[in-house]
Amino acid sequence: MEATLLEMKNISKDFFGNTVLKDVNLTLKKGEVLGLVGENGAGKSTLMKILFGMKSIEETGGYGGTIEFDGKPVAFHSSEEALASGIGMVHQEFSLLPEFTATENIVLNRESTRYSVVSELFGSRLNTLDRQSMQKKAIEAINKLAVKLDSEMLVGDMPVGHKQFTEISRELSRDGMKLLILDEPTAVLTEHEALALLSSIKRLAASGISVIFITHRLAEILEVCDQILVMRDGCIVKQLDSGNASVSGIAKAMVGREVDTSSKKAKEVDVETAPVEMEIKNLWVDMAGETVKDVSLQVHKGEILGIGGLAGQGKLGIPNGIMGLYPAGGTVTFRGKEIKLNNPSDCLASGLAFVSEDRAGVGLLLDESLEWNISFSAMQVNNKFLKSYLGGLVKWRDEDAIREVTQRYVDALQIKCTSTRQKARSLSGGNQQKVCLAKALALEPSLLFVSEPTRGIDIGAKSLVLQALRRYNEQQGTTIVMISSELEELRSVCDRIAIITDGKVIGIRPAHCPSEEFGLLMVGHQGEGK
Amino acid sequence: MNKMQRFIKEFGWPRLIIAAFLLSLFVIAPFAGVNIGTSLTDTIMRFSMNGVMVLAMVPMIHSGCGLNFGLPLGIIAGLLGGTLAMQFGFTGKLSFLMAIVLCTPFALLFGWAYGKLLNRVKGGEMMIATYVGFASVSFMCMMWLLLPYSNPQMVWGYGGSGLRTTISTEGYYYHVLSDFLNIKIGHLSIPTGSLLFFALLAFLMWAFLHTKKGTAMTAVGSNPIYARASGIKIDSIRTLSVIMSTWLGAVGILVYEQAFGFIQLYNGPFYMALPAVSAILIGGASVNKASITNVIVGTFLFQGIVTMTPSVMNSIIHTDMSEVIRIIVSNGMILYALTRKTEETR
Amino acid sequence: MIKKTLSQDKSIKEFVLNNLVPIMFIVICAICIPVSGYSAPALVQEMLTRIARNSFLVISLLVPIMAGMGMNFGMTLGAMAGQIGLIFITEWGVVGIPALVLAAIVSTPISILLGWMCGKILNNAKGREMVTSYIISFFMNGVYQFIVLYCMGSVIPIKNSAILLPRGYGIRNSVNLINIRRVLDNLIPLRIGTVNVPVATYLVIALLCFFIIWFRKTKIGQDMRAVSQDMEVARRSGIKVEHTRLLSVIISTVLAGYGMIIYLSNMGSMNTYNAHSQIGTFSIAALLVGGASVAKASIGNVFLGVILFHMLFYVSPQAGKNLFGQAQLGEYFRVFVSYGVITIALVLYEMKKRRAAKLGGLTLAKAQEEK
Amino acid sequence: MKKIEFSRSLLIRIIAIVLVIALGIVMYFIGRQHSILIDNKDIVIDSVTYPAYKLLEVKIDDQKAKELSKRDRIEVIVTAQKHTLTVVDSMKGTGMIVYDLNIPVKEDMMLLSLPALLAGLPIEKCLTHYEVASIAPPAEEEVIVSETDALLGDI
Repeated sequence: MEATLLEMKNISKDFFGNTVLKDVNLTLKKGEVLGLVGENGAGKSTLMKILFGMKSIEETGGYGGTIEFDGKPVAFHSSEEALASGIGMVHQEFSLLPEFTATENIVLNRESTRYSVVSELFGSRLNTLDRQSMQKKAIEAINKLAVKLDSEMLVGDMPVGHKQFTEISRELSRDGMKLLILDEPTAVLTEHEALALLSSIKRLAASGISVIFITHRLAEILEVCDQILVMRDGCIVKQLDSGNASVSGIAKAMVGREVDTSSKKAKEVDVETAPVEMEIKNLWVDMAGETVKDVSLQVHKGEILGIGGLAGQGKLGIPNGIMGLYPAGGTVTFRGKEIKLNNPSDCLASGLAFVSEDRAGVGLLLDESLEWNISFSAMQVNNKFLKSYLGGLVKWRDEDAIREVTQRYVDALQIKCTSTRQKARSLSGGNQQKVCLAKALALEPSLLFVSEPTRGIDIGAKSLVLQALRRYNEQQGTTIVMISSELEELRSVCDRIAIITDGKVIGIRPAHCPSEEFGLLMVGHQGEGK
Repeated sequence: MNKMQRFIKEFGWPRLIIAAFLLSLFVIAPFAGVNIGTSLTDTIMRFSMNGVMVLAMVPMIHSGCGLNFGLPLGIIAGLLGGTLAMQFGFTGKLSFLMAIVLCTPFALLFGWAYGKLLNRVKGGEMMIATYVGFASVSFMCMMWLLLPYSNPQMVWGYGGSGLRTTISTEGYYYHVLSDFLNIKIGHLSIPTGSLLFFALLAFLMWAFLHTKKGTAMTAVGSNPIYARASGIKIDSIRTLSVIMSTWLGAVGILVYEQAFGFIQLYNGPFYMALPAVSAILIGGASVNKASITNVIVGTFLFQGIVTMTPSVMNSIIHTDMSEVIRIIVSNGMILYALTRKTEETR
Repeated sequence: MIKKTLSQDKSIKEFVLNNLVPIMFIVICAICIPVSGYSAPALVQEMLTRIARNSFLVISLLVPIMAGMGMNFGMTLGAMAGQIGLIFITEWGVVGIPALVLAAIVSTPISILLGWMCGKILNNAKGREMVTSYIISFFMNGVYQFIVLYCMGSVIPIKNSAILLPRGYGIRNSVNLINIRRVLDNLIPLRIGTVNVPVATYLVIALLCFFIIWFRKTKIGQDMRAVSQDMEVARRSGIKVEHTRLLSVIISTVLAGYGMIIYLSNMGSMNTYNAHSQIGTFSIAALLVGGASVAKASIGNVFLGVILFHMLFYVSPQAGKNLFGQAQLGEYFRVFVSYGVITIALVLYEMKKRRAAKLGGLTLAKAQEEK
Repeated sequence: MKKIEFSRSLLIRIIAIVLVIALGIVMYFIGRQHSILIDNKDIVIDSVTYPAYKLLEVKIDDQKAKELSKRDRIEVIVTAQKHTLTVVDSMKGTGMIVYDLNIPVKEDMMLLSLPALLAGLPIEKCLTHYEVASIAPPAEEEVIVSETDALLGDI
């Protein structure tokens, strides 16, 4: 039996009262590959951040439990400490310099240097680089990974896969690397590259390096891992050996919990037969981290359509692309009329509205009053809240009308504020979200996109926002397209749910379908439907 | 106490120091034998001269184009209008009106092109604006030599071609605003006409900011992505703001000239943007927020310092350090605004 | 075959676009030189002198560009420090090469202090380093005036009546640097035909070039390149980003100080209150004319730039005189060209940045079309 | 171990700074310029009169030799402090007399009296501090600090 390398015991973590990890236990032997799966927000990355000693953990009050690494109890206060004791982590976003070669990136800030006399006077940074030895170091690391990688190629000219290999090689080039954490390393790779990576992981494990492997591609997990941990809501819900695991079993464990959908009234009209309100064909959107590749979708009149999927798969790109916030292409028809893409004013004028997931960046004028925030779009698009003088030549802001409409939404959505003149910046997240919603509703749209409406807000505000959405859908007949990472939230509000994987629609199911079916879709298994 | 601290934080230390400095100058002045009345007259006169140029900063700040270091471009349009009005032989009050009329097409054209350019270089506006200003002034230096002006009051006496470096506006629009309804009380003399003209433009600006377009402009400056998401065509709003700023710069220089009495060509406009920029910043504006109040307060404080320091300093320590103080105060203020952490987010 | 010419066309177009500024300059020079009517030896002599005079200053700009901070408009600060050094050696009555060395030694701590200040401020203004350093140079100009015009002679002991204003404090508008005039240029005399070659100055410049080449190869040079590409990645890998940026500004300021000393010793007199303020603009313009961009500059750019820019600088007044009968016109023209070049270079740089951002959408659209 | 290294680099830095300052001081000494006024006039020192010579030829270091008639005064500019002075009495043809001159570093201008020197007085008595009588104060100069003027003119 191999020796235990890492043992995490009773790890718990809360962000100011919001528990994200409770009582997590984990053991990893030398040369073992551990697969870590779970929905977004299940606590995987927090767990890894704790292990890797990221600053954000300490800044938010540390964690509970103990970690034992390589036989010694450890508590890392910085990632440097973690690196020093032999833990390397490859993050999802590349941390590479495009104008450096692979070698330069691999040995970044650990360059071999040649002694130069001036360094006695001005410090060791004036030693010259020893390119040969740098290259030797880099090639050694690349060889450990056993992939084809040109050590002298500029990273900027590399295909994505090679960038990923460079990143991993960098971790491997550190002395005494014992544990490698890979956070979704295959997400950006082609199938061929992913295969190469998997075999490298196996080789690494064989050479005695342990690997923690986070991914959404369950088949990969089965292929390469010795042990699989499934996380949900901050707990480990299932621990499996790769021998007795199946994709569907893992998927079920991932989404697991059943919600009470009894409170949801059945719709009087059957949305599936209702006329098509919006038709999306071959949409692509260039939104960093949420690229939409090819989406075709129909939205029926009066329904609430949910769009779900794991983070980074492209679900957020859809509304952002249609509403013209990111470069997009394809065709979108709304009520039989084609909508000009990359042109927000045309979308708004046609009766679309959008509540963005990025409240501070897109949704709000943080330094202006609530009145401005709520009335602005409607004023600009629908010419509301304006007084006309000189035969329409001068369109004067009607402060009274603005105050009145703001007050109305403040009451309707229960926005907690001292006055309608309060600056949006000083509101809490939940109230800011309501302001965003009020802004969209003030446009009186026929179709409303709502993106991540409950992200980062407390439970009370959450249910208020969701209720409001349903109310407007039922009372005013507003068609709503809601994008959310939380499947259960979608299931509780929506009529149908489309799941986006890899920038494409992988399947659409009625909301009452069992959750594991959605879970399977999310991890890319199309199943029997469609 | 807490309230006090917050007030200071919002107001900013540099501004507080400048205001306190000016206040102390006014307090010391009588003891130093400086006549408050004359100083105040001077300050008000300079305020009325420079107010419009400071006002020209407002639209571009509102639309998020930053501080208009390219004001010299507007000034050039104004100079063209001013010289053309004289060339065409308009005299007296009419010449001022015609100067404004004649400078307008230039201001619109320059502003439009300048706005288009700034739209292509978002994020780097201020540096490029500076150099657009410089390049245009140096280009006009050549033009002043070459353009076929012939009014003998304007061209060099010998040779008969090329404009003089300074041209007197005597007989044309000299003091047309300053002397209009001028009020004299003892040492105090108030150039009512200039003040009224500034007030009119300031009111129009205030009114514009209350219209639909003006609201859109403020939103573009406050959060361009929000504005875009609300269907605003950001680029055209920005261009509009640049045109407005350029036109105000053109009118501003005409107001300045009629009070000053001379047109300064060639190198004259090179650094005219800096006093205007620092004045509005002293008045409480930041790189993306400005109001009419900021303009009035800032111009008054800035011009107050410029007029008071030489006289007071001279009579106390017999050394005229006013130029040094002006440079340090005005550029220090700009530096402070550029390095404020809160504005780094964009 | 057709395909080949197409790609050739494209590469030519790209070449022209990437080297727009130098090409423009070559064209302007080609027009102006014959018009000016200068003889070839005169031109060569003038160019040799001007390269010797200005290259050091221009090279001092390279280090902050390496660290991704753009054009260091704050090099004026170094020039001020150099001038203060020269004021002191004149006051002390030191002459010749020792005087140059002494001025450099005096300027160094002042440059370091000013550079440190400038760097600290620029670290607070990331993303708008250029406009900030530009304003810093104005601000420090005020401080410089305060020190030189009011403190020297009153607080700082200066007694030499040749440089002091008659009122007893403050330095005169113009300081005669006869004591160091051309001492470096004439240290190793070489005369080819009618042309004098300032060999020693060129040796010093060559030394600086070697320093820059060597510096690029050091660890800190590598760190600067890393910081220039992505501050966050550099920070994550443990590089002290702020400190590295600070050092780049300090090095640039110190070098600018030395450059100013060489420059003024060649000129032979110093315009106390104005000499430094023009130097930043003209050095930056020269570098840009050589084909450098805000993000990338090499030693080759420096020399090509100095030659082209100063060629124009030298011939344009005469060309203006011969063409329009007004030398003044040529003077204005070269000022216009300096500013125009900086404007164009800045605009091209910003537009390039934006074009790079648009690339992602194009590839996606292409992927759809191919399907 | 680490601490020792630290103090080592600190030591090296201090030495470097000291060396640079020392270099500065050396530069000051060897670059310091002095004017020597060489006199061939009657001079009274300690109430003894030393009469001027008819014609003298003087030479400092390797500079060009100069002739001084009676009541002549020439100015010689030298750098650094140690110099050799060669005097030839052209009328008597006594041959060369060589003196070592040592000028205090602080002195801008010194007066050397040849009659006294040739009479054998110690050099300290012959070489004296000299101050230029302040000429009429020059016209007050206006300092013009103009940011724009700098733009024109040559670089």
